[in-house]
Amino acid sequence: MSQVRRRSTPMGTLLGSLTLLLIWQVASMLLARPILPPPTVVVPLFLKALPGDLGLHLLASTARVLAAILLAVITAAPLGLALGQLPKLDRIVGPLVAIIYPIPKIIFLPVIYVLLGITDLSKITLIAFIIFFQILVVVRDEAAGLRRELIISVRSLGAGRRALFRYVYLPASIPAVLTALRVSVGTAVAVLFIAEQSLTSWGLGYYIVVETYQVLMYPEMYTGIMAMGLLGAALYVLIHTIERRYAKG
Amino acid sequence: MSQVRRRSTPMGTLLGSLTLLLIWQVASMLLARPILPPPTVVVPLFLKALPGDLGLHLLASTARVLAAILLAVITAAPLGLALGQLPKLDRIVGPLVAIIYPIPKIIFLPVIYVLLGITDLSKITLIAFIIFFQILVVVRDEAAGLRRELIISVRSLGAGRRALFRYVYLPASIPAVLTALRVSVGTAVAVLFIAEQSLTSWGLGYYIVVETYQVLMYPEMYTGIMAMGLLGAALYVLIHTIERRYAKG
Amino acid sequence: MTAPIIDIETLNFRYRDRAPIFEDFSLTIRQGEAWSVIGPSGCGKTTLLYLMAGLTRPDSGVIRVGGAPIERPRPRTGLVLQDHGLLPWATVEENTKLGFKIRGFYGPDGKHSPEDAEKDPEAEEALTRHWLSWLGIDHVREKYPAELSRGQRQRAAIARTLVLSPDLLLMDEPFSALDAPIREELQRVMNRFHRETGLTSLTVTHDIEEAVVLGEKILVLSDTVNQTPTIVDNPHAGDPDLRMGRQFLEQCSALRALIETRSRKEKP
Amino acid sequence: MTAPIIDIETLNFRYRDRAPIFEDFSLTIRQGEAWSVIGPSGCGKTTLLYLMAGLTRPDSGVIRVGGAPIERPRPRTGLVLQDHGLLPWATVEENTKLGFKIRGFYGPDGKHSPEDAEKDPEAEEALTRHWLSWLGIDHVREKYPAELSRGQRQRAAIARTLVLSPDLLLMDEPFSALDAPIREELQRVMNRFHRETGLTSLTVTHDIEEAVVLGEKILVLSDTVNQTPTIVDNPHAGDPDLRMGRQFLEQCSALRALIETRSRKEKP
Amino acid sequence: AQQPPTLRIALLPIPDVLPVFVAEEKGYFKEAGIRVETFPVGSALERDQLMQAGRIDAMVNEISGTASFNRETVRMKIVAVARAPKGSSPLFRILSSPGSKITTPDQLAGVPIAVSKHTVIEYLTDRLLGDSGLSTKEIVKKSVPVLPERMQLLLSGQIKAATLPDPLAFAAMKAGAHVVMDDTRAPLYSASVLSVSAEAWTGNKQAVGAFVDAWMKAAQDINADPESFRPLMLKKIRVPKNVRQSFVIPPFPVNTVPSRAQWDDVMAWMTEKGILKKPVAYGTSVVTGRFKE
Ligand SMILES: Nc1ncnc2c1ncn2[C@@H]1O[C@H](COP(=O)(O)OP(=O)(O)OP(=O)(O)O)[C@@H](O)[C@H]1O
Ligand SMILES: Nc1ncnc2c1ncn2[C@@H]1O[C@H](COP(=O)(O)OP(=O)(O)OP(=O)(O)O)[C@@H](O)[C@H]1O
Ligand SMILES: [Mg+2]
Ligand SMILES: [Mg+2]
Repeated sequence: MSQVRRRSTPMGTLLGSLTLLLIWQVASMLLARPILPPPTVVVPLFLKALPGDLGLHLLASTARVLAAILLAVITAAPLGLALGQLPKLDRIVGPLVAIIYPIPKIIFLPVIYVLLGITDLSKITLIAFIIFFQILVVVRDEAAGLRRELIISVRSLGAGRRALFRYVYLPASIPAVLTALRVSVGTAVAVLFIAEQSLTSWGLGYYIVVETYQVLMYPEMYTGIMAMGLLGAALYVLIHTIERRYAKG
Repeated sequence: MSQVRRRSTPMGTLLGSLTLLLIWQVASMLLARPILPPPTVVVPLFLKALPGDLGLHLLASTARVLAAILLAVITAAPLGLALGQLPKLDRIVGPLVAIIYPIPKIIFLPVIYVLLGITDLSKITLIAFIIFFQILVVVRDEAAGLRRELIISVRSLGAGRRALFRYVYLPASIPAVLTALRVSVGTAVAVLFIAEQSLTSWGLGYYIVVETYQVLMYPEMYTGIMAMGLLGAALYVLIHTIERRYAKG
Repeated sequence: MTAPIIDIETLNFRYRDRAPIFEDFSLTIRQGEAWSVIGPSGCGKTTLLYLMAGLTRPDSGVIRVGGAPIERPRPRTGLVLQDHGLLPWATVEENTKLGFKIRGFYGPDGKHSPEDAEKDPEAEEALTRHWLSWLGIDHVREKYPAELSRGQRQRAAIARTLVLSPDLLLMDEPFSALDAPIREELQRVMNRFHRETGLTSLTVTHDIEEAVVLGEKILVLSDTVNQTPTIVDNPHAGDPDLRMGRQFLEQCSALRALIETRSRKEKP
Repeated sequence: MTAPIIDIETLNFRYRDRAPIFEDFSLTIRQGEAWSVIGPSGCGKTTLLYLMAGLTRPDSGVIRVGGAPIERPRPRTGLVLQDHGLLPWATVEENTKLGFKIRGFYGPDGKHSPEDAEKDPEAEEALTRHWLSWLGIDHVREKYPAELSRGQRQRAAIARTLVLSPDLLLMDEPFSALDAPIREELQRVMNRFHRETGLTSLTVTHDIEEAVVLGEKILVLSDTVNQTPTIVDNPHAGDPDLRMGRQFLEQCSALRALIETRSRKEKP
Repeated sequence: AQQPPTLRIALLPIPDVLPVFVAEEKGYFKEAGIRVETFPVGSALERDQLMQAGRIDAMVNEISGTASFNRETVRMKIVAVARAPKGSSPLFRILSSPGSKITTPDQLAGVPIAVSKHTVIEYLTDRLLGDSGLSTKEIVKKSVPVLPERMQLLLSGQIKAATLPDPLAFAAMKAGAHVVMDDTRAPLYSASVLSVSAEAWTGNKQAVGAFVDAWMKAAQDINADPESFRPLMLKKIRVPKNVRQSFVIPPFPVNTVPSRAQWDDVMAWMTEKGILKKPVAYGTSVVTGRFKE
């Protein structure tokens, strides 16, 4: 659970990216349709566009995703820990979560609009709302599975519920939160794709769907997708770095 | 990690569902807008519709989700285990996954249509493709974090890579796969919501978006949402049951 | 005679689907006494300790510790577990100071932390240093549990408990992974500590000599159901250096005979 | 003199950021010998065992086991670890049969499983029964590790190894959690087993008496760096019932003196 | 000073909404003493959600959309026709894939046509093909609600026919798709309309009136000199790259509302489809008397 993982190296990342480009190139040659332009067309375009508008779209999306992740973590992690610790509470909340969880939250967009208005907060809330459940489930399962001896021995030092939370559950679940986050980053970015189509003129979702996909500018669309991949990968690396710092022993 | 969790009881599920209905009722009364009809309107409608077309939509969706989950698990779990065991491989595949993972796969739907034709297989592939990554990431992290003594002691009984896989990694990661699945079920159902809008006239996605949401038939839409919640909850319970059978000691 | 600190009354306990371990079992331990508990593997020594520590609930009967029925771990009870239970993400030093942190977290509320506990980082530091070096693990202070040998881990768990200056010390085979010189050293330390602080202690062990060295009273458990406790008075407790004496050896043989007759034959 | 089964040549090893444990360390163990390894806690006993089992790689030097340099665990080597390493999701019986399952999985390939290993469920069943009851854990056959006492877990780990009839047995403090009667019983079993099967064995222990009972040769490690091995010939190995004899006791004191001088002082 | 009355309007990036941007640029709103807040939306769904949430007052939609809103009570009013097919500028075209030999409506019998179901596109497809003599059975439709996806499937030949709106349809044509029919020959069916919420209509009739007048003024400007608005259109409206210069800026109707016949035909279709249980009355949903029908 908490081993130091020296699994990402600059070399590996480079190799991985090259492999990806290779797969892409081959796929695009095999498909031979405008809907999948080759990286030889897209990558130069991407490099050219990044310092311009594309960079701004990327920034806007990054800010939204970060805010949403933050919001989701500070609400879901404590609740997940609590549910993991309190089987009785979980017996009621668990089924509730199980039912709400798979419902496409996008449905609640009008409700969010009514409550929060047409601000960026609505989008951020929507994204946070979606990844909230993913984090909740993973953290809860991890907290429920902690080794019994660990808990017993810390309780014997005088720890009650709160201290256990602070000194055992919380640090023990950091890896779980990070794993959950890694899973959720994908979802968060994917939701951007939907949430940014409206009520904004900045963000990769807007760029990809409205500015490029709808007007059939496929190479440009793929620069947007590349930016999304970049955003996801950067978040992933960020999480990895935090993980390495915390996951010891 | 591998404790028996007696966390879902019929009683708890009932209580949870009732709580949910209560929250819904109160919220709908507070909001007082057609976008959130109260359960007193929706539930009777749901019960009436379920034996009819709604039931068929639910069946179609269920079949797609189950097929997609199966496809994703049998591809992602072995790969995740392998990556967890082989840090060298992971150093290359890891970044690749990190980059592809957050890209909204829904964007590739046209590409998938072109490749696989407009059959149900396209939709199932898309859903499987999306949850593939979630399962991969969780399983890999779990496999990489197994207690060292466990591995060492089984290796000392003669186990090589394959036997370790079979007797340690595989059983040890069943809880992880199930946790991952619980997370993914939500995503899978949410993707249905998008994928079923096209090229089919059956499925909850089609029913909710095309037949009801789009034409503002909110009570009917909420019967569809209830069916989705039901589907998600049923999958959740299924996974839970499997988990209980496997997670021992 | 001093007041009882542990008072067990008609205790009943069994694990689900298993044979009962304690049946109408009563026992009184008085302030300042040094007890050891001995018995064959699987007889319920660890279980008894858990019960006294308030970590396991009896099926019926009452266990009073310091006058009050035990419902949850008592702040002044020190517990050293057989499975160590060190936090894997914290170094030896951080693990040792964990108890201080928890006390600081609650403040002196009398429930999680003794009422007279005061935050004094310097004293805490000094105590930590003192015990780590007494236990011979000062040089691995900065290491994580996974980087320790088993004996080092065991000593870290002891340090973690002793720094809190408990008035009742429950230890589950605390020295089982240690070599003879260190073990005897620690036995000496414990005996002195006991004499000087008036601490009540109860040490579970499977080592007959250790039981005789550490216990003024020795509780012998059997691996059939335990009803009336078998208690051996032991005037030979004290200095491990006496262990070559005739009386000491006789006491050991007597105990050993007791264990062997009280154990159900498990082997063919 | 029989052929060497373990041959360590100029071994060097240290954990990252730690002081070296072995430096140009050489040692030969011959077929059929019974060795014990003793030394203070943290001196490197477990580390040496891991090296010989092929679970840790030396920094330099070669370790040959059965003639070939050890690269990966050798199928006929039995290893009993200090941390047990039982599968938490399998019962005692399933854990005990795990080695058979693994052998069946590969078939007799000589790499993971001895070349002459044959699938024989009845024999496997009989062996399992035999060892479980010899070790006195037949009655917890159906239990999971979390439901066992520590001594029971330790015995389950021993059973798991012995059912595979190893020709070389490496054990890390195998009896440390067991009470005297069971321990002596097991020591007797091991000695008989050794005599009857010509097994080579190496037992790590921190118990001087155990070292003397089990080891025809006793390797004494120190917690400073180990260079030339200190090996004590011990004609007194064998029946634990002899442990009250004068010669036995003298051997123990000699060993003890050796350990104390060879240990770096860690305490103030 | 008192805040001028504000109207909030959600706009899809389609040519139908061009007059709003023209009016904004020419300052017609300010002239009329109103403030107009525009919200760009990516899909009709989202536009409708904003209306449901009460966050906007007006939108450009279809007759059927407004009827859906008014299913139980009147919640929206149609105040004008925003755009209708005229001359050589259709709103929608039925196309067949480049590789197919389909060029006439009768060849579409039994051929699946990609549409977005329960929208004006399906309605239009039903009506246009019905008028050309196809029976209900012969008209087969497949749901593909996402426009670029529909176009992609059409161009790749995965689907043989599709109904698409301009300028996407125009771009598909340029990319090789064949036009089977367009709605210029039956301009009754495919008008888009300007709808306002009932609250805005009752609560702020004057502002709504001023807004509609400004719109019409802008529409006339466009009709007078369409080409001068191309830069503005290219900025605000999504026009595919390959037709950015060749796409003809459409003429806009001025001062009209949908006729009763138009409305009733839509109602008939919607009840037949089960979208409405009973038709919504023309008089309650369309503001008559102000403009010609
Ligand atoms: N969690 C549990 N569930 C079920 N049975 C248990 C559990 N823990 C212990 N037991 C059983 O209860 C009995 C007593 O266990 P306990 O751990 O108290 O023994 P012990 O005297 O400490 O033994 P040892 O000296 O081996 O540590 C054993 O037979 C054991 O198998
Ligand atoms: N994984 C590790 N990383 C770093 N240092 C380690 C690691 N494992 C052990 N050590 C250190 O190496 C030394 C030798 O450890 P080892 O476990 O071999 O001791 P031991 O002789 O078996 O002790 P014990 O009798 O206490 O089990 C110890 O000082 C320990 O702290
Ligand atoms: Mg015990
Ligand atoms: Mg060791």
